[in-house]
Amino acid sequence: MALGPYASFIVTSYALVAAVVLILIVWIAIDHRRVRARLHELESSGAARRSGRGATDLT
Amino acid sequence: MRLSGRNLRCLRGGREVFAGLDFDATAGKAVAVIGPNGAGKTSLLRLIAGLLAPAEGSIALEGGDGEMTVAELAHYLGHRDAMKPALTVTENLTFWADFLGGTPADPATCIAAVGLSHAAALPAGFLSAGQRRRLSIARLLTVRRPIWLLDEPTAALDLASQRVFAGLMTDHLASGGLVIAATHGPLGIPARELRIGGEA
Amino acid sequence: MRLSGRNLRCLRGGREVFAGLDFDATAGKAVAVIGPNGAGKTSLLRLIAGLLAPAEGSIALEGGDGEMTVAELAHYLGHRDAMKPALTVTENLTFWADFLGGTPADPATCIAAVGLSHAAALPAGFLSAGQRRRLSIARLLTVRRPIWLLDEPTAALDLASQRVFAGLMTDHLASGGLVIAATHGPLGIPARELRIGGEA
Amino acid sequence: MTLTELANPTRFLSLATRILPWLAMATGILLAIGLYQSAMAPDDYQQGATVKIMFIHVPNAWLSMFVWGVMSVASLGTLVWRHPLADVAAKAAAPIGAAFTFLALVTGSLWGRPMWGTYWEWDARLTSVLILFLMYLGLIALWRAVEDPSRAARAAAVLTLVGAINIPIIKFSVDWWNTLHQPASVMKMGGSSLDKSFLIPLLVMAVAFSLLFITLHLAAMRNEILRRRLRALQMLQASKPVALP
Amino acid sequence: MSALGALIRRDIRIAVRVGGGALIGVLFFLTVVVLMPFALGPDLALLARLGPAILWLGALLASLLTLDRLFTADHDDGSLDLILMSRTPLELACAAKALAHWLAAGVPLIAATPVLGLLLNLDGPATLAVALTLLAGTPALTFTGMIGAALAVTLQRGGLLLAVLVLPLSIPVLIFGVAASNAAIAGQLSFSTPFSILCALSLASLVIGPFAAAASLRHGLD
Amino acid sequence: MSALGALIRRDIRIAVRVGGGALIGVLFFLTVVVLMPFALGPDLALLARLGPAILWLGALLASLLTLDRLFTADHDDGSLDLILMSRTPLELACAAKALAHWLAAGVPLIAATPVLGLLLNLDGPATLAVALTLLAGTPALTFTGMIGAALAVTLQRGGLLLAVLVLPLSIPVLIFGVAASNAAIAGQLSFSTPFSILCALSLASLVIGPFAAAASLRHGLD
Ligand code: HEM
Ligand SMILES: Nc1ncnc2c1ncn2[C@@H]1O[C@H](COP(=O)(O)OP(=O)(O)OP(=O)(O)O)[C@@H](O)[C@H]1O
Ligand SMILES: Nc1ncnc2c1ncn2[C@@H]1O[C@H](COP(=O)(O)OP(=O)(O)OP(=O)(O)O)[C@@H](O)[C@H]1O
Ligand SMILES: [Mg+2]
Ligand SMILES: [Mg+2]
Repeated sequence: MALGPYASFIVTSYALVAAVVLILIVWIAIDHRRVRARLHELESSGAARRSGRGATDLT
Repeated sequence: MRLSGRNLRCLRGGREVFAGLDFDATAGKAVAVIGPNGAGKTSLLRLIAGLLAPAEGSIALEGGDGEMTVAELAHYLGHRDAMKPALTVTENLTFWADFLGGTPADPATCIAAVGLSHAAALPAGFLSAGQRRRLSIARLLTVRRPIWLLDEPTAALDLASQRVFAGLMTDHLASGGLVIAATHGPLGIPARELRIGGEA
Repeated sequence: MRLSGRNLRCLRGGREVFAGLDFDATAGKAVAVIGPNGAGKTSLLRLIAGLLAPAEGSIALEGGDGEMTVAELAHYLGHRDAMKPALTVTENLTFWADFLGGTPADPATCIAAVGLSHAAALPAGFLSAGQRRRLSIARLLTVRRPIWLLDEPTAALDLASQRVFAGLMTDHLASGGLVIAATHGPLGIPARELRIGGEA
Repeated sequence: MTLTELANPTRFLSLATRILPWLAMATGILLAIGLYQSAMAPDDYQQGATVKIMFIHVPNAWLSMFVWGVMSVASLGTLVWRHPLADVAAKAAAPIGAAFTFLALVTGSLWGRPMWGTYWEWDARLTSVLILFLMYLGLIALWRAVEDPSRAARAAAVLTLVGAINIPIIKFSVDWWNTLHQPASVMKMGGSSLDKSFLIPLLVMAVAFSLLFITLHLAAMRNEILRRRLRALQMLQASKPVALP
Repeated sequence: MSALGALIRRDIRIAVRVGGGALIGVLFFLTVVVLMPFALGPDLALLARLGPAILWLGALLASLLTLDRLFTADHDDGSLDLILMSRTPLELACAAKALAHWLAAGVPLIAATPVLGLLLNLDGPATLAVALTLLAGTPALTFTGMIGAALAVTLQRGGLLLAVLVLPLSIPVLIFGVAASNAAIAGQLSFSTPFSILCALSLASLVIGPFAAAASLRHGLD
Repeated sequence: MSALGALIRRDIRIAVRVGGGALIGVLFFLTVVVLMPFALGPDLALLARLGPAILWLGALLASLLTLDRLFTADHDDGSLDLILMSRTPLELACAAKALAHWLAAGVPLIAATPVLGLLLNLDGPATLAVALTLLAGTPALTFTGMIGAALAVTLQRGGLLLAVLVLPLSIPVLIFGVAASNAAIAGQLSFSTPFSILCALSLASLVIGPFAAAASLRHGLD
């Protein structure tokens, strides 16, 4: 695959897209971990939800 | 005319203020909403005035003008007086008389009714706390609205003005009006009590 | 400690509010300023607090700290509560404790004293009228100031809070403090009356 | 399962958790295929190898507009039905949409340099996309600045709907004003004018990126629902007034 | 519609009496224009060429300065509650308030352009053209800015956040305002196309602004 | 000094919470800069030449947008009464408030200049120079603007006639700020002369501002 005289532009754009998408994924994953950890914390400190189900139950 | 609410639930800032509240108010009879601070008296009045949406339950009006909502048939007297400090007493009142529409009474007589004639040409910003309250009360007189929603109406009033105001409420009730007032002190007229949130 | 005014004259907006007014207040004894709306109760308190300049006459303090002015020795509780809606109850109170200086009491205990502990982490903008008033009262407790200037302190308070507040005033007087309160209703503690502007 | 059941946050949560792995897998596979095909695509006779940028530029550009569309529908849900799930959907979409818009801008200008000889030109297409980006940032700022989520949701909904006017402007800017930018060649009346060897990879990439968006959006919505539970619990702890002695 | 008339009269009266916003707006406008020659250096031709752009920028930024308390002031003193409860449709009340604001703050800006045109070395017809485009375009600035002012109440926020939300909406107005002015001055380009787009933008915002503001106020109830 | 520290902390906290904080400041600045090419046209050389003026105008606008309620907000909710009565000298309290305002509204803008420099096609050293002039000059904008903010409390009525006198005070700051930046960018002109005048203006306003504001507040008692 020859990219011609503008290889750097092509590679940069693909790399940027990959980077930004990765950042999005990582950010969402970290966010998920953090929120669940804090919910667990609150639950173990005794603030039960009214429905009786765990607040962190996902299914 | 009869205003009633059933099973009202009120949320503010994501927190429940009250739930399962019922009330009835009929023409000619005042309702005094009482309860401790933070019980939800002001919130109830704002629900009735349509300034808050109930999370549950409903408010119904019988015998009103079919076209009009409760808000359009009501005067609301809140903590804040809706008067601009830069305008004179007369200018403020004339504005509300014109804006509220219908057939406004003469602002000068309304001002006289609450004993502010001597201050009619002063900017509203010059008034004392009680005088501002009286000016708000004068607003209730400019345009006839059958429902009066009053939030601690007698706060800051001196004893003479409290008597005058009791007279105004009595007149309003006698002419078929309806009064719902949140209050901590005595209202000055006989009223049915609506208690929110236990003993005060 | 003894605070007295002689021959005070007050002008507001170019108009004379009162003239030739004398008053005396001594430690351990409350003074209730009464009078009709617009008589000048608030104006008198602001004169004492140094927030208005008297057109005539003078105010003298005996037995105070020689260096300090009356304003610096006084707490002023006005109609406006000096709390920022965007900050929480605790943040607001902590600010005033730090800003007013001296050796501030723990904000949490002051909040508890007025029964606002459950709302300590809420923004002050979420409070009801009476709860805001209680928060202002908590400010009086953060830093000790011998002179309390109170403008209709019991407005918007429910009966239980009025009792609690009466207790706080009694404690303050017992510890050698001085209370001057403008009021239309009962203050809840024995007080000497200072009448401005005739019968109400 | 009916739509109303789906709209129940708890139901939604369990459904999302069940389908997320499958979605992620499908996205990965399709992305791999798309990338392979774009690598294999021939050079354009005019643009040379730089045409490869198209395979990422165009999907990102489409998605930048599509996400705003999703937010607009969610905003209607907020304002008309006052449904909390609509708030969640709108809030979760904004950062993802901003990322796609950013990528459309960057890949576009990286393409513009070899093609037009400049990274940036103040023409109608590019400008309206930039405005879109600014509006995404404004919305994110709004969501972050206001703690009360339902209050923020209503304000954001009004703003989103007003901003939706920008979408047709972006879409048709190339037709209304003569600009440097290409007019539509894939999505236009009377069929595509693009050669198959470019069209197929492009469409595969577009589908892959759409799946990517759906995956990320579901995951972000799930986070947001949990965050609201967290807030509700904290609020519960902070309420309950105690009467004075 | 005496209710709307009363609202407009009141708002104008307050603006005139308090001064506040409108005056600061005009002053800011002046400051922007006065600053430009210092920034650009004494190149008169360049100044004249950039004149319309500078005037438009000044007008846009000045309107931002004055708009943010359009509804917040009414909210803080309780007037907004009564306006919401009244029999006047909220959309009309919002439109009336915006109109009053434009009359009190926008018109003075337009009236000031001839003076500023002198400073920027614009000739008579050019100044007139710019004033005309401002007359056609500033309502759009007010009526889109109004959305931000209403959001300020809903969000209980002010300051820069609003500017950030509102500015992107006003960019099209700026583009076509400047384009129309430049066309009028240069003479060769077509004036009527951008000018009619400008008018269209104003008309559209006259409709969208009040609805969006009213929706925001209604849903922001609390 | 803990009283002043508390005041600064409070004001910054409110600014961050209500105004949205540094991020929004940056976003605002970005929007203003992005606005320019729409108005002035896409001529990069011209944009670079106007860059400093644009940045300075943005700074002025940002400070004006938030400054006008510096004291009015405290007056309206009664805080000002307590500040006046407190044991802290009013001049110091005023200075603390202005400092907090500058930290919350001015510093984020300065921090954002490198990003904006890129957009405006400025090179590294030039961007640094502009940031430096902003750092030296924006305190002057805040501390002169403060006088107007204090007058706004005093002159509840009768118009902001005096504010008319205050905004022009910021024009010298703008002029020397832009001149210093231009000198730094062009390289040939002398940078140090306008820059030291700018610093002098800032220092003078640091002294005059708090005294004038405090005097105005004290005499405005009512
Ligand atoms: C920063 C610069 C750019 C931006 C913001 C941008 C934005 C967009 C947008 C929003 C679309 C979708 C439009 C639609 O669906 O109708 C699009 C499509 C497209 N862009 Fe760009 N673009 C940029 C630069 C470029 C450059 C430099 C080229 C190539 C020379 C290019 C080629 C294309 C092509 C071929 C399409 C697909 C058009 C179609 O078939 O519908 N773009 N761009
Ligand atoms: N800011 C002001 N400017 C001009 N005049 C004022 C101002 N504030 C009050 N006044 C006038 O001063 C007089 C006394 O006002 P003051 O607020 O002291 O009365 P008050 O006794 O506290 O009344 P209230 O019982 O209603 O609180 C009133 O007639 C009022 O019109
Ligand atoms: N704007 C608001 N946002 C969130 N919560 C609020 C808001 N206003 C009031 N609340 C909360 O709602 C509850 C009820 O307030 P409301 O003002 O109705 O009380 P109230 O009965 O009128 O009290 P008071 O006697 O003190 O006037 C309070 O606990 C208060 O904290
Ligand atoms: Mg209440
Ligand atoms: Mg008083």
